[in-house]
Amino acid sequence: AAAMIPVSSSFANYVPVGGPALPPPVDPTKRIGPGPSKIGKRSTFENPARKPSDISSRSPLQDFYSTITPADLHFERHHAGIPDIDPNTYELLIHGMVERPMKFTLAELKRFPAVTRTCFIECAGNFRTGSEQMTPQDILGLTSQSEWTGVMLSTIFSEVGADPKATWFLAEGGDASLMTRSIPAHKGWEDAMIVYGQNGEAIRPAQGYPARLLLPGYEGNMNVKWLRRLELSDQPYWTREETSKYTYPVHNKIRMFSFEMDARSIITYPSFPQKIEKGWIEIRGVAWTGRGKITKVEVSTDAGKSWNDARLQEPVLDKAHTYFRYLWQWNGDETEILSRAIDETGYIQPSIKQLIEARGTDLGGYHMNPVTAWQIKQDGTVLFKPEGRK
Amino acid sequence: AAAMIPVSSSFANYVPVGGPALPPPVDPTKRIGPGPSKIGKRSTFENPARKPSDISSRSPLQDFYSTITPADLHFERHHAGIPDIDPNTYELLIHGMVERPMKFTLAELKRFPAVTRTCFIECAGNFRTGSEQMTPQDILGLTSQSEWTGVMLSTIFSEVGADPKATWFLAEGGDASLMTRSIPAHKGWEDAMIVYGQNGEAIRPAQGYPARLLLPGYEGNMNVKWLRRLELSDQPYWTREETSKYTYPVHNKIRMFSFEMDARSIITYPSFPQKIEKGWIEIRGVAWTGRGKITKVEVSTDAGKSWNDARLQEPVLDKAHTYFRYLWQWNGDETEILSRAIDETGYIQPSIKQLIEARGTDLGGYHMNPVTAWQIKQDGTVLFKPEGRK
Amino acid sequence: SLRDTIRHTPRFGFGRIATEAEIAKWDIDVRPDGKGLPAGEGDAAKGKAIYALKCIACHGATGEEVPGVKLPAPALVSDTSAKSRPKTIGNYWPYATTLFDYMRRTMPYNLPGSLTDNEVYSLTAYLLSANKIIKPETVMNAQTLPRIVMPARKLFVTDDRKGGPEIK
Amino acid sequence: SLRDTIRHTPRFGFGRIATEAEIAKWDIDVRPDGKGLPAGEGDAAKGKAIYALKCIACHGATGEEVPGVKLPAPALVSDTSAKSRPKTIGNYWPYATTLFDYMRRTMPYNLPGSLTDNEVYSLTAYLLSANKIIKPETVMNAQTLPRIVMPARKLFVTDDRKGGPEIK
Ligand code: HEC
Ligand code: HEC
Ligand SMILES: [Ca+2]
Ligand SMILES: [Ca+2]
Ligand SMILES: [Ca+2]
Ligand SMILES: [Ca+2]
Ligand SMILES: [Ca+2]
Ligand SMILES: [Ca+2]
Ligand SMILES: [Co+2]
Ligand SMILES: [Co+2]
Repeated sequence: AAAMIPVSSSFANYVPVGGPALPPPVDPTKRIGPGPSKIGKRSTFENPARKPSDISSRSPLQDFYSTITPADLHFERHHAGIPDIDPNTYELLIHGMVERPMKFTLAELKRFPAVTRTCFIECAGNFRTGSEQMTPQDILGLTSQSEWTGVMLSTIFSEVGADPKATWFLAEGGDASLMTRSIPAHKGWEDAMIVYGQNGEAIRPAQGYPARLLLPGYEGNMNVKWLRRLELSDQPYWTREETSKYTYPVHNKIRMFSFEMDARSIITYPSFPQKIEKGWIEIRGVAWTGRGKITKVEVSTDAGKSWNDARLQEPVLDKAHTYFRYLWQWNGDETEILSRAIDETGYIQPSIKQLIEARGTDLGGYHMNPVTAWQIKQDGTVLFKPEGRK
Repeated sequence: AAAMIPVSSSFANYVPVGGPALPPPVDPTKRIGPGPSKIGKRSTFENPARKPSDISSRSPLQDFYSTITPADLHFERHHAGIPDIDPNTYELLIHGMVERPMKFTLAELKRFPAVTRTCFIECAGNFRTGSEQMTPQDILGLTSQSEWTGVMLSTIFSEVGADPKATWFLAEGGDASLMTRSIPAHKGWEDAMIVYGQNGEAIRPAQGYPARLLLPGYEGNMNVKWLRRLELSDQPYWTREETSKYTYPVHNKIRMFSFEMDARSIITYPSFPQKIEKGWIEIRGVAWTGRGKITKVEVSTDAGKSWNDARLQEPVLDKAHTYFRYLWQWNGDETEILSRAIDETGYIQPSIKQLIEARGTDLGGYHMNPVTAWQIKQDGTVLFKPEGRK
Repeated sequence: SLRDTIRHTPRFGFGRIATEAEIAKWDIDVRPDGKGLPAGEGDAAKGKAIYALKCIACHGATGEEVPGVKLPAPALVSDTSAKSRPKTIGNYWPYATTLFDYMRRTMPYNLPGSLTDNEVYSLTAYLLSANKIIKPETVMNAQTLPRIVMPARKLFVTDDRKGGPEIK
Repeated sequence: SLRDTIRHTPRFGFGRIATEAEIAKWDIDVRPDGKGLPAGEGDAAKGKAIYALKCIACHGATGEEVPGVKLPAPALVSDTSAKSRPKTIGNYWPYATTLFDYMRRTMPYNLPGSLTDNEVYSLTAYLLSANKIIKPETVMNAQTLPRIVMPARKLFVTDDRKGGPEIK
């Protein structure tokens, strides 16, 4: 008789009438898998992870196939941890040199005309060296890229009647560090945004939920997270983060207000601790500049003696991580491979030597963007080549 | 005396020497938050979710601010659940009309020159109607977009010496449905890819881990997941998925081998069950076409009497979800709002009436792309306007 | 362009030649011209018995739609008239080879790949006969199966749209 | 262009005017010209006592670097010579107002925002005095604090790079 089978929520658990009891087959073509769900998961074979310290975590750049950083792997730099902000009580205050000091709820910010743009954020302190056993993540994992959505700051400036004579504005975070930075007003009128969307969804708590400042191309610290206040002013505030921090020695002076991140690149494949084989190798990496578009990435496979153009992954976007690839046939000889980024202003990513010549030997750790070199050993081992400081 | 404090892993738990015992403040500016971690999390205030059935799940399109679908919210359509595939034993077989039938491991596929491209995937059965209480997710949540990375199929065709006389190829999945589709060989030489990367990281199991076929613009079902075999042939195979399924009545005939997804769009804001207020409203939505680029999206706020150009979010990519926005000042009167996509071939997204005229009343559920309309009520309520079938 | 930007395509030398045994193991597809059909045979009587044992639970006693009964699997049997419902093998499948191919790779849903080739021939015979396409006694094998002309064959047309303004 | 693509910018009318009380509550920043400094005052002696109670645990007994001791917080006291290490208030902070502003909003790290304005003035006085910038008895308030000329002020230069080929 026709067995009336209720519609089960998944056929996976269905036991056939009269069928033989078989052990579960390991061949995935012979075993029904779990069905659809509300939220997907990674394969258990894939475990990408950031490397956290007390105050920051580094993105696993060597694990990325392209330039959108999965939101849960975006690098972090917090000054007092991640605040737990209720989006229903969140408000943004904007005051100072404006016609109308105003407060906006999150829902109100979302009602303004929205814009989406993809760009990188990089911590100005994104530089480490010292050991041959360093991965791209160890060396410069404090940069990530997202597709950000929000309102142009210029729209908000217009709404509050920002005084055209204001030359700076202060941005303050709503975390326990109440972190502040002074930002030139022109950046606010140009391409600054208040963003609430990251890679299509709500911005993650670690990246500033429910809203952060986005200053495309400017040092990460200025892209104030958990934004709660903007004050327009006719001078900077010389806050702690722009004096005691994020400044660096240049000969006998201390350089401050370095905003744009200089052009930079790194080969992420092959890199430590990967091993390569003789034959065709596609050298891969990422390049970026805070000053516009990457126009060229050059790769050297002979320790810097000659340079060749890498292919750039299109579309090449403004102030964005740009993936590059370069086909190389390795003959098994020991060598060094390097990449250097060139941006639309004509800037060529410098060697450590050029940086020392320009700034002196006491370089500090901010705004360091030297060319990164990888040593290729005869057995295919790849090692980082730490920069000499002299 | 100087208390020697060990470096703790997080200052969050630090109890000050001699400080008063205070209750934890609720103001996030007064409470240190949790520090950096290996993997980030969503805000507990944000709970986007797919809507799963036994065989598919729909992406929450109304929750997205832009066009990259977070990987864990990508729509699903499985024919025998999600297989658990070990990337270390995975192999792809390519044979048939080739000089050299070959097998490739995942590691070998990754060694070929890689390409990244952003495009949508849409299930050809992505159409639902019938109730005013439907969200964009309910109506057409079977489409999502990712940044895919992999090898051009043409590269693999060249590697195996694919016969130029092969006109079709069969693609077979490695899940328990061993699903197969016939694909014109020209698509393989053009822009087809074998992809292993999704939004920067390894493709998710629900999207075909460790590798799937990507046929930009072609119906979702053909983008075979968990790809294990390709066979080149001089004719199609007329598999079950291209005969019993994914075909549809056109007057007295049954149309098969409809590959490209026709241009389509939907307003995701405002949409049911949102409520709007009088004044400025930015109408937002997404448009796409399987035949190239979206050149224009028109929005009507007077029930289709007049149409105006929406702004398109740049960069507009080939065969990609394209975000559109249109500023509208609502005066509080009842009306209907609609959007229609126009693509580079000159195709204008049709009304249901045009589709019925072209195909007859027995439309079936595949390759349906009628204009979606939303009813705006005087109190600001937004309701779906189900298409009349006659 | 988003295409591969490599100027020349070398042979990279990755991967390895697949052995004939490896190909044979996975090459299970069947084309309408019969290419891919294995040795063996079956008939409707044997198929009916297998159906009762392995298929009834999901597709129902007869494979037909029973009003008011919601089965976990689609109906497999109706008639051959183009206008009738539900759409099944009898009125909506253009090639009989597809039936063999699909069942062998996928059914029974809970134990895919568990049927022998002879079982699949028999089930094919049974379902074609239940759908009034072949006589109950016709034996199905690599020669007879591709010769069946399915009633729905004449209805299938290839999409000839090429983009452009036309709504079709 | 990736910019806002709206042709005209209307006033949208979203948001609301902030009240003076709301602004005052959040407007805690202090500029080098003294704008933002609150009423109140403090001196190094009081500051030393507060420091002992609330700061010692993280910054150490004297705020100085102690060889071999790794404290959870940076050193706050060294000398005023540009060449000396560690870089602290004495040799690396261009404005004294920054010290008041930073401590009021952030310190003590575990209880941010818990200090009174008078406590912050006193701690500012104490740390400036410990760094040999002011005399121990100098009272710090809204008038005296902005007048302090920090030793490092003269070292700070604004980045004048504008892109282009120059490495600078
Ligand atoms: C555990 C449940 C279950 C059992 C047992 C089962 N089936 Fe199915 N069958 C299904 C489901 C579910 C589908 C639809 C699958 C899909 O659309 O991806 C299906 C589809 C089919 C189809 C395709 C129908 C169409 O119109 O496209 C055929 C033919 C079929 N089954 C034959 C069989 C045969 C023969 C057996 C026994 C040997 C069998 N099934 C046993 C669940 C089952
Ligand atoms: C629970 C640990 C802790 C306590 C208690 C604490 N601090 Fe701090 N302090 C820190 C940490 C950690 C930093 C560095 C924060 C950063 O860089 O974001 C810091 C930084 C500072 C700085 C900035 C140093 C520089 O060179 O930039 C000053 C000034 C300071 N603290 C003063 C104080 C004072 C005054 C007190 C007491 C009222 C205090 N701290 C109590 C942990 C503490
Ligand atoms: Ca930073
Ligand atoms: Ca599909
Ligand atoms: Ca090529
Ligand atoms: Ca075959
Ligand atoms: Ca504008
Ligand atoms: Ca102020
Ligand atoms: Co500018
Ligand atoms: Co073509």
